Order: sequence, then C-alpha cells, then structure tokens
Amino acid sequence: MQQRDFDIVIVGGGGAGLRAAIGAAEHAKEHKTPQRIALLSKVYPMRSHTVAAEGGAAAVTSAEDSHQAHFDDTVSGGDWLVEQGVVDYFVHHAYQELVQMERWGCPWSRKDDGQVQVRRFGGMKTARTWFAADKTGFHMLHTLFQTSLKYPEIERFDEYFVLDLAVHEGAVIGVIALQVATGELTLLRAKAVILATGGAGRLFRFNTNAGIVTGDGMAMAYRHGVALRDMEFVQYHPTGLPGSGILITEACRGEGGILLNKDGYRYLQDYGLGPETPLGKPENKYMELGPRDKLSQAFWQEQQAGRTGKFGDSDVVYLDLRHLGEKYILERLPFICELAKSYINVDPVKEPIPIRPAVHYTMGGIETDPLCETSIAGLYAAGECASVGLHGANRLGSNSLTELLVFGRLAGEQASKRAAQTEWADTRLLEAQAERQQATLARLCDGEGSGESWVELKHAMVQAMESGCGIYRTEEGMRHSLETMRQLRERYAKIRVNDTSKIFNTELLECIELGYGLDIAEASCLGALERRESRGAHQRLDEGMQKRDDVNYLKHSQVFYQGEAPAELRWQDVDVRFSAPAERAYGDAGKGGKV
Amino acid sequence: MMEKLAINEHGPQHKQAFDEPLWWSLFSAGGVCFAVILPAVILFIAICLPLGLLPAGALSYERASNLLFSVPGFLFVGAVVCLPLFHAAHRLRHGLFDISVGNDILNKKLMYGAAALLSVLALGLVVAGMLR
Amino acid sequence: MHKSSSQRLPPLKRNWWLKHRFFKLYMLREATVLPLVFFTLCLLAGMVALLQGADSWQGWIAFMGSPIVLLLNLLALAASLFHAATFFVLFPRVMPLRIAGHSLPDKAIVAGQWAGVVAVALLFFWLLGRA
Amino acid sequence: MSTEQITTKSVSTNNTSIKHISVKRYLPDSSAEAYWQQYEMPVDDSTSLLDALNHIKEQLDSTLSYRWSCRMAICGSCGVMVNGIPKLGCKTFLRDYEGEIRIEPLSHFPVQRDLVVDMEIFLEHLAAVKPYLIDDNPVKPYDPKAPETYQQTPEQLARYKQFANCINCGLCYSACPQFGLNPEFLGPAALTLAHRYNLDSRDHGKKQRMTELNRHEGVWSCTFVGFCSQVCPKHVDPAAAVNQGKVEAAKHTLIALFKG
Ligand SMILES: Cc1cc2nc3c(=O)[nH]c(=O)nc-3n(C[C@H](O)[C@H](O)[C@H](O)COP(=O)(O)OP(=O)(O)OC[C@H]3O[C@@H](n4cnc5c(N)ncnc54)[C@H](O)[C@@H]3O)c2cc1C
Ligand code: SF4
Ligand code: F3S
Ligand code: FES
Repeated sequence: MQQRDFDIVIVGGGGAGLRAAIGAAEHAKEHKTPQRIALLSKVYPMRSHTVAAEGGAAAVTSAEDSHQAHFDDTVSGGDWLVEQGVVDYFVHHAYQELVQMERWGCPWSRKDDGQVQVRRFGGMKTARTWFAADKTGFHMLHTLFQTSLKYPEIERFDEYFVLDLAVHEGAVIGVIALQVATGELTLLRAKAVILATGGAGRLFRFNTNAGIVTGDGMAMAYRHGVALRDMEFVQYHPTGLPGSGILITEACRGEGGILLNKDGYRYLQDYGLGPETPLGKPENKYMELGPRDKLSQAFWQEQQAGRTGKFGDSDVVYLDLRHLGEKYILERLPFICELAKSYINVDPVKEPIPIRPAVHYTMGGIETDPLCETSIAGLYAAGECASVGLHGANRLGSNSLTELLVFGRLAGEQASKRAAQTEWADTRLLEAQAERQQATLARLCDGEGSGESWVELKHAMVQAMESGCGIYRTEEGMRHSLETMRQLRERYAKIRVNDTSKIFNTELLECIELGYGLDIAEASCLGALERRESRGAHQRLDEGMQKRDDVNYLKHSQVFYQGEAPAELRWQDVDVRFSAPAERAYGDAGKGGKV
Repeated sequence: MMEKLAINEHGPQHKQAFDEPLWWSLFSAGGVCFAVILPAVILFIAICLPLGLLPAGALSYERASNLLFSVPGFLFVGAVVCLPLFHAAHRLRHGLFDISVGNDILNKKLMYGAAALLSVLALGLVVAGMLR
Repeated sequence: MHKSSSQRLPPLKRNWWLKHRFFKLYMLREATVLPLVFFTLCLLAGMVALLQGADSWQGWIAFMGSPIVLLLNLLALAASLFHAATFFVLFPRVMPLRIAGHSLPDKAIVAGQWAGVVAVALLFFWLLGRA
Repeated sequence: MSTEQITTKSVSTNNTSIKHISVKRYLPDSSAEAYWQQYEMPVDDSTSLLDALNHIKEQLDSTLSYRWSCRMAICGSCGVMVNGIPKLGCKTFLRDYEGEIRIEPLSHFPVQRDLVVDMEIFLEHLAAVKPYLIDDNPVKPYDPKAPETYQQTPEQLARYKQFANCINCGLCYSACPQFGLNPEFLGPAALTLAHRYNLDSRDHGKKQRMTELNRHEGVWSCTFVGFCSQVCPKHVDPAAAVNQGKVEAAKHTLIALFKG
C-alpha cells in the first residue's frame, strides 16, 4: 500500500477541482507557505464532464447590466430556495473569474473590436453569458488543465478512484484511493480535502451526462454524516437528442432557435411564456428563452396532449434553426451541427432537430457553508457535487460554469488557509480505515451470497428514478421509487463482481459507483416525497401541491445517512435576507414585477 | 528506465537541432524545384531530346554549351541539380530511418555529404565551362 | 513517480508501411526521389560530356536514348508529377498565405502552383521548341 | 406563425441486424498473450461502437475493459483501432461497416489491459511544450480589483482557433509512424498545442517553447506523413501545425544565429 502526505488533497479533476488546485497553489504562494497539493481523478482531468458543457458562463459584463439584475435572475430562477448571501458573493466575483480565465488563455469568442462577446441565455434578463463557440466547457477545462501544468506543487494522480474519506473526530484526515491501473490501494494523508466530484445525472436513465457522473463524492461525504441538501431538485434540460440524451445547447435558442410541436406551432406561448417573439429576435425570459424547468414541463404537457412527434421510439418536439441561415449556424453552433449529423443523422441547416428533455443537472448536493466547508472540519466541496446554496430549486444555465470558478477558487483558498494551521493526523488512524476498505473490496470481489447482478440493479435504479422523480411527480410514484431504492440497497449487499483482475477492473468500479448511486438516490427520493409542494424543478401533480408553499416549504431539505437503516430528513431555513419571495414569472407575465 | 529518462533530460537528445532547419530549408526548396521545374526539364532533356523530338539544333553542342556555361546556366544547375539533390538526400535519410536501416547519425552524414559533394561537382563543372 | 510511467514500446517493425494504403502512398511519395536521383546523375554525366566536347555530347544523347535509360527517365517524369501533386497540397498547410487578414483558399494556392509548372514548361518550349 | 409541416424523419432505429465484433483481449494477470474474442449482438443504425462495447460489458462479458465517458466525442477517452484505423468508439457507427469489425487498443502505446493503453507518454509530451499562456511582461498587469481582459480580434482568434480544438484523444499518435518508430518524438498533438499558444496574440512564450520544438524529437522528427490529420476526429489538422512549427523553428534558428 502506497502512502503519501499532502497539505491539500483535491478529489476531482473537472473545472471545480482544477480551479481549486490552482487557487490553493496561488494562495499558498502568496502567503509564503509552500504546500503540496494532490489532485486525484478517476479519469484524466480533461475527460471530466466539464468538457461537455457547451453554452457558456455567466457574469455581469456590460455597463447596462448590474449585479442586482444577475442576483435577481438567480434568486427567482432558483424559486427563492437559494442562499442569498451566497448568490451575492457569486455575482460579485463572477466577472473577475472569467477575466482570469481569459488571462490564462481561454479562447472566448470576441467582438470585432477585440472585446469578449456575450450571448443570451435562458432565464437571464440580459446577455451576460461568455462563450467559446459552442464548446465553452471544453475550452475552459483545457485552459485550466494546461494552466495547472505550470504549478509543480500540484501533483496529479490520474486514474485514481477515491473510495472513501478518512475522518477522525469530526475532522477529515485523508482519502483512500484505488489506483485503477494496478488495483493497489493508496493512502493520502491530508490536512484539508476538497471534494469536486461533479453531479449525479447518471442516477437517471435518460440524461445528458457523461458516464462518470455518478455522484461518488456526494455519497462519500453523506456516508460520513454530512447532509445532502435539496437533492429532490434535478434539472431536466429541455433539449436532449432522442436515444442518447446528448445535449443540444441552450445557446441554440439564445441564438434564435425556436421550438415547435409536431404541427409546427410554437407551443411555448401556451405556457405563460408568450407572447410569441418574432423569428430571429429572441428576447430574454420570453418563449424559448424561458427557464429550463418551464420548458421541460411544457414538453410534458404537449406530450400528454398528443402533440409531440416521434423519432425512433422517443416522443419529440423540434428545435428549428433553419431561419438563422447556414453561415451563422456553422459559425456559432458548429459542434451542434456535428452532433446532430453524427448521432441522429439530421443536418440542422436543412431540418429541424428532434429533441426531448433529459436529466441534466443536480441542483442539490453536499451541504456546505458559504465558504465551501462542510460539517466535517477540513472537508470542503465545490462544483456540481456541492450545495453551497447557489441554484436553489432550479439552476440557471451558464451559472454553473462560473460557479466552478468562483467556488473552486474559494474552496482552494480556504483549504490552503486551514492546511497552514493544521497538523497531519497519525498515519495509523488512516491505516485502520484503509483496512476496512480492503475488506469491503474483498467482499465485493469474492461475491458470496446470491451473487446479485449489478447490471440488473443499475437498470432497476435508473428506471425507478425516471418513473418516480421525472418532470412531474406524484406521491405514489415517489413512494414507490423510495421503496425501490431501499430494496435495491439491501440487494446491493449481495452483489457480485465477476472480474477478479486487479488491473483496470472497470466492473469493480461500476459496482462501487452503483453503491454510491443507490445511497444518494434514496436521499433524492426522500427529499422529493417529503417536499409537498411544487417549486422549480420539483413539480407535483398531487391535489393541493401544485403550487409553491412558502409557509411550509421555504426550506432546504437535508437528508442524513443512517447506515443500513432508512435515511432521515430535516428542514433548514433559507437565507432570504435581500429579496423576499415573489412570484416567479416569465414572458409578459414577468413584466412590471420585481423580476 | 530511470537511466533512460535521465538521458532524455540532460543528454545529447535534448540538444537543440540547429542543423535541421538548414536541411529542411534545402529540402523544401528542392521540393519546389522538383515539383515546378523538373517535369519540364525531364520532358525536354531526357525524353524529347533523345527521341529527336526537338527541332534540330535546339540543343546542339554549341547551343547547349552556351546555355549551360553561363550565369543563367549556373542558376539552372543550382535549381535542377543541387537543390533536388538535397531534397532527395533528406527523403532518403528519413526513408532509411522509416525502414530501420543503418543509424540516423551516420545516414545523415552520408546523404547530405553526397548531396553536397555532387552539388559542388555540378557547379564546378559550370564554372569550369565558363572559364574554358 | 506514482505511476509505472514512461513505459516505452519496442519501435515499429520495418514493414509497418505495408499495413495500410495510406502508408504505401506515403512511401511511394518518398520513393519519388529514387528516379529523381537517377535523372540528376544522368544530367551530371551530360554536363561532363558537354565539357569534354561535341562527340561526348552526342554520345551522351545516344546514351539517353537507350531504352532502359529512357524508361527510367519516363519514370522520373511520372515521379516528378506525382511529387508535384502531393507537394502542392501540402504547401498551403505549411505556409497559409493571408492577404489583408483573410487566408487565401487552399485551392487557389494549389492551382497557382500548377500554373507555375505550366509556365516553366512554356518557357522551355519557347527556349527549345523552336529551331 | 406556421412553419411548414415538419417532416418527421426517422433514422430507422428499427433497422436492426446481427453483427460480429472481434475484440483483442489482453488480461496481463491471467495470461501474457493477447487473444481475439468474438461477440455477436443486435445493432441498429444509430448503434455506435461504444454502445456495442457497453452492450458487451452489460450483457455478454463484464470483464471487458475500455475507457469512455462523454459518449459525445468531446472527452477524448474512447480511442481504439477499428480495422487498423484509430477511431473514437463513440463516433464510429456500426452502420458504416460491412463484414468483420476488429477492435484493438490504440497502436504505439503500451497496452495495460484489453482496450486500455498507457497514455502517460502522451501526457509527458503535452506537458513538455509549456502549453499555457506565457506573458512575463503583460501589456496590462492583471488586477483582481479591476480585472481587465486582453484584447483579441476575431481575426487574431481565428489564427489559432482550429489548433485549440484538440481533445487529447491520442488518435494522431496511433496514426503517426514517426511516433511509432520513436516514442520520444513529441508527436502531433503536443506540437500542435505548442503552436496554438505560439500563434496566440496574447502569448509571449514562443522563445521558451522553441527550445523544445527545435529538437530532433521536436518538429524535426515529422516527415509529413499526414495520417495524423486524416484520423483526427476534431479536424484539428495537426500535420499543418507541426509543419508550420518547422517554419517557426527555422526562423528561430536564423534569429539565434544572428544574435550569436
Ligand atoms: C452536456 C452538458 C452541458 C452543460 N452546459 C453548461 C453550460 O453551458 N453552462 C454552465 O454553466 N453549465 C453547464 N453544464 C453544467 C456544468 O458543466 C457542470 O455542472 C460542471 O461542469 C460540473 O463540474 P465539476 O468540476 O463540478 O465536475 P466534473 O467536471 O463532472 O468533474 C468531476 C471530477 O471528479 C472526478 N471524480 C468523480 N468521482 C470520483 C472518484 N470516486 N474518485 C476520483 N475522482 C472522482 C472525476 O474524475 C472528474 O474529474 C452542462 C452540463 C452538461 C451535462
Ligand atoms: S490532434 Fe486530433 S487526433 Fe490528435 S489528440 Fe488532438 S484531437 Fe486527437
Ligand atoms: S502523422 Fe506524423 S510524421 Fe508528421 S504529419 Fe503527422 S506527425
Ligand atoms: S466517450 Fe468521450 S470521446 Fe468518446
């Protein structure tokens, strides 16, 4: 067993993890406290899911825009379930972070005069989304990764799968990881640990997420007693490709794409997002530029009314770009054209793209305070895995790439501060925990008992999540899903791995991920069931629960792990210090109001 | 393994290759000549001429001598003989590496050496002709 | 470090280029220099002959007319054209030309180079094609 | 508003057929030799090779190992040899193949297991060229309190944009015989990345990078085979970048010569 010591260990090499690593390195340098930073990732950093983000990153940029406006959009977009102090910090640090990215070489798209260009995005009042063609996440991730190579103090552990945190007396003391290439366990002792492991979209069958987005970090923190917060809020993106779920970016609509049902009618005007905006003149918060939850819900309604088309065996509506003209489409949305042509054989220049909603983003996650620290001392979380309180009940597109930077950096700095004042724990404490891990692994591989198939369990999980926690939810559906998760967790104890090899055993990893997934799926179902109202991405069809209920539910849900016993839920107050809850309205209905 | 790495860091392999730009420039210039000028040269001199397709006297001994042993002739030889020779030398050197024949350091010397020698010879012939 | 890194594979076997059409074409392209070298040597011999006198020059022309030499030089002609075809398309990629901030289309550059070939041929025709 | 009636084209997902896929297996802890294994499965017109591998893993043989993540041709994980040509598994569609399909790990990299290769050399080469913006003497110093961007016109951006699209999939390394012949050759993607930064109007690190590029194992090992650009799934054209790098290296040498 390898054992190494680091001041800071970062789990996750996506946007948040890399930004945290650089943030920590810079902070340490500035304070002349040399620190060694380990960056672990189960895939090479540039394979992280951030690479797939297409649309852009938001920050108040133009003179007409204001921090207040960005704040308002984010708060109302999140249906007031956001921590307002956090949002305030976020909107004030967003611009600086995007400029920093530019300074590191990110190839942002430009205006003719050489300034950075911004585009419109759903739910945002004005154009404030920075973009790099339609590969924003790709360019950001590669810029961060390449920049991280400048720092010799950052040591990467690529393809190390983190199995568990080591926690002692309420403080984190290190992590235990599996070197994928050799199957060897590695112990990393640390003074501070940052989780940046991304979301959990793979809990669902139909999603826009990469295969690695399995919620590992959430489960690790959760198992050590940190609350998972607001896990019932799962964002459906209205425009995924049928079949694969591959994302067609919101930027298509920002650039002027329109949504049609099978009759060629712009159905969004029927769902409180009208009046219809003229072709090629998209307007923020109207029609196609309404927020994602509303658009996905409108799809569901159209589907119920039988006005959706068919593509293969998926029900679909159509995203029409043709009026933008070939030249514009190819310049602004080249990746989309490539994707549509390859994966469904449709050329967006010539035909409308069939699309349907797909699970896209996990609003909830590891609960942290406004400085990214969790309830375990020295354990921080940032990025999609965290619930710092920015997104509430519904994330606005292009807020999360910025979140990775703002809170990645903050987490890095905080961790660096802590590491400067902390000592390593005794190695023997870690070794004891590692031995427990070894036993768990051995049990998985020896597969005693009935030898449950992980494939079956996984399919049962994603199916239950989709049917019970979809765009619209019912008491009965959620209850059933929650029951299913509890049964599946029991069956998981008898799971069997066929592959006995130590080298690059991906079957073993899938099984471990499934274990993580089942735990957080239970939390997600529990939160959903107990939230007896409709808010943001959580929409119920049950009688009397179709509206927002601020009296009882202007609260974060917190789910706590209880080992083999059913998880427990508590409610937590929301920080509403700046803006009192108001109606969340879009289209003309949103005019005049506070929004 | 460590040893090999160490060599890469500090050993001769890490050195700047200041000669390569020279060979590559000659190779490129030769490539242009080979592509643009040589088709015509080969067609007229190596095919039409021996087949008697050129008008009588077009390349009689006198005319040929006058054309070649002159300043334009000197340039012609540079473009049609010398540069293409370096082009060939470069490709042969890399070709030998491609099929793992000999070793590159030696091949380099042999190939570029031969090209240089023949070039000097060719240009020397023109000068000799001009001084005659 | 932490990984059994820097593993190196044994280099390719020398027949690697037989495995794929693309590589065979590459080798063919590289091999165009073989007939080129032959032709250049012929030309050198011709220059020596020219320096030696009229008889030698006539002898050289006769040598050039012998079937094998003729055949090899026909090959050299074909090689030069094949080389040209492969070389011209590379040029705009190595040196993208830009005029007033806009890059010249590759096709135009390739066409320009072929025009060069024709121009040189015409020059030779003008020089040698008339009595 | 009424757009014309939508033509519901269905990529015939029903067009299923049975295909055979042969995969080169290598399990170092049970046998030192690689062997071929055949799988048979139903595929339709939208089945990618990655879908097929996932089908094998879940339904036929859970011991098969390979890398994947985004399944949308952007993360660069899933490169394999398909009938001898390097390809992204998620961007290869079985509809395009008649007859046998042979899948092998990427060439020129040491195989770790099955379709998984050791990419460390690739990463070492990437890191060697200093692939980040170097601006020791910035025109405008960065001030966190009043941050300001550099200026870069769309034309300046266009000069390097294509070369910034590399997803580090390594296909070009499997395509390049010069890398196969000499793994110390920095190779197409690393040299392209260096060139990308050299072309960036905000960068001033060319001189530093040139000492890496202007080596025998730098740009000078490339013989413009060009297969790298042929297989690149993102149309980066690394061959062009590498060879433009030669021009730059030549200039660099000239300058060094004059400065003594
Ligand atoms: C298709 C798509 C498009 C998007 N477009 C946009 C957009 O336009 N704008 C926007 O703002 N947001 C967008 N998002 C959301 C945004 O991209 C993500 O929220 C964000 O990239 C998450 O980044 P992250 O750093 O938190 O996690 P990730 O990038 O997912 O990285 C997670 C990291 O954790 C590592 N990891 C996970 N588990 C383990 C483990 N057990 N051991 C070791 N390492 C582990 C992984 O290897 C990986 O490196 C999009 C999302 C999707 C799915
Ligand atoms: S240049 Fe192309 S083939 Fe090579 S690594 Fe980059 S994307 Fe892959
Ligand atoms: S294939 Fe290799 S030799 Fe050069 S042009 Fe591409 S790097
Ligand atoms: S899975 Fe990401 S490139 Fe294929």
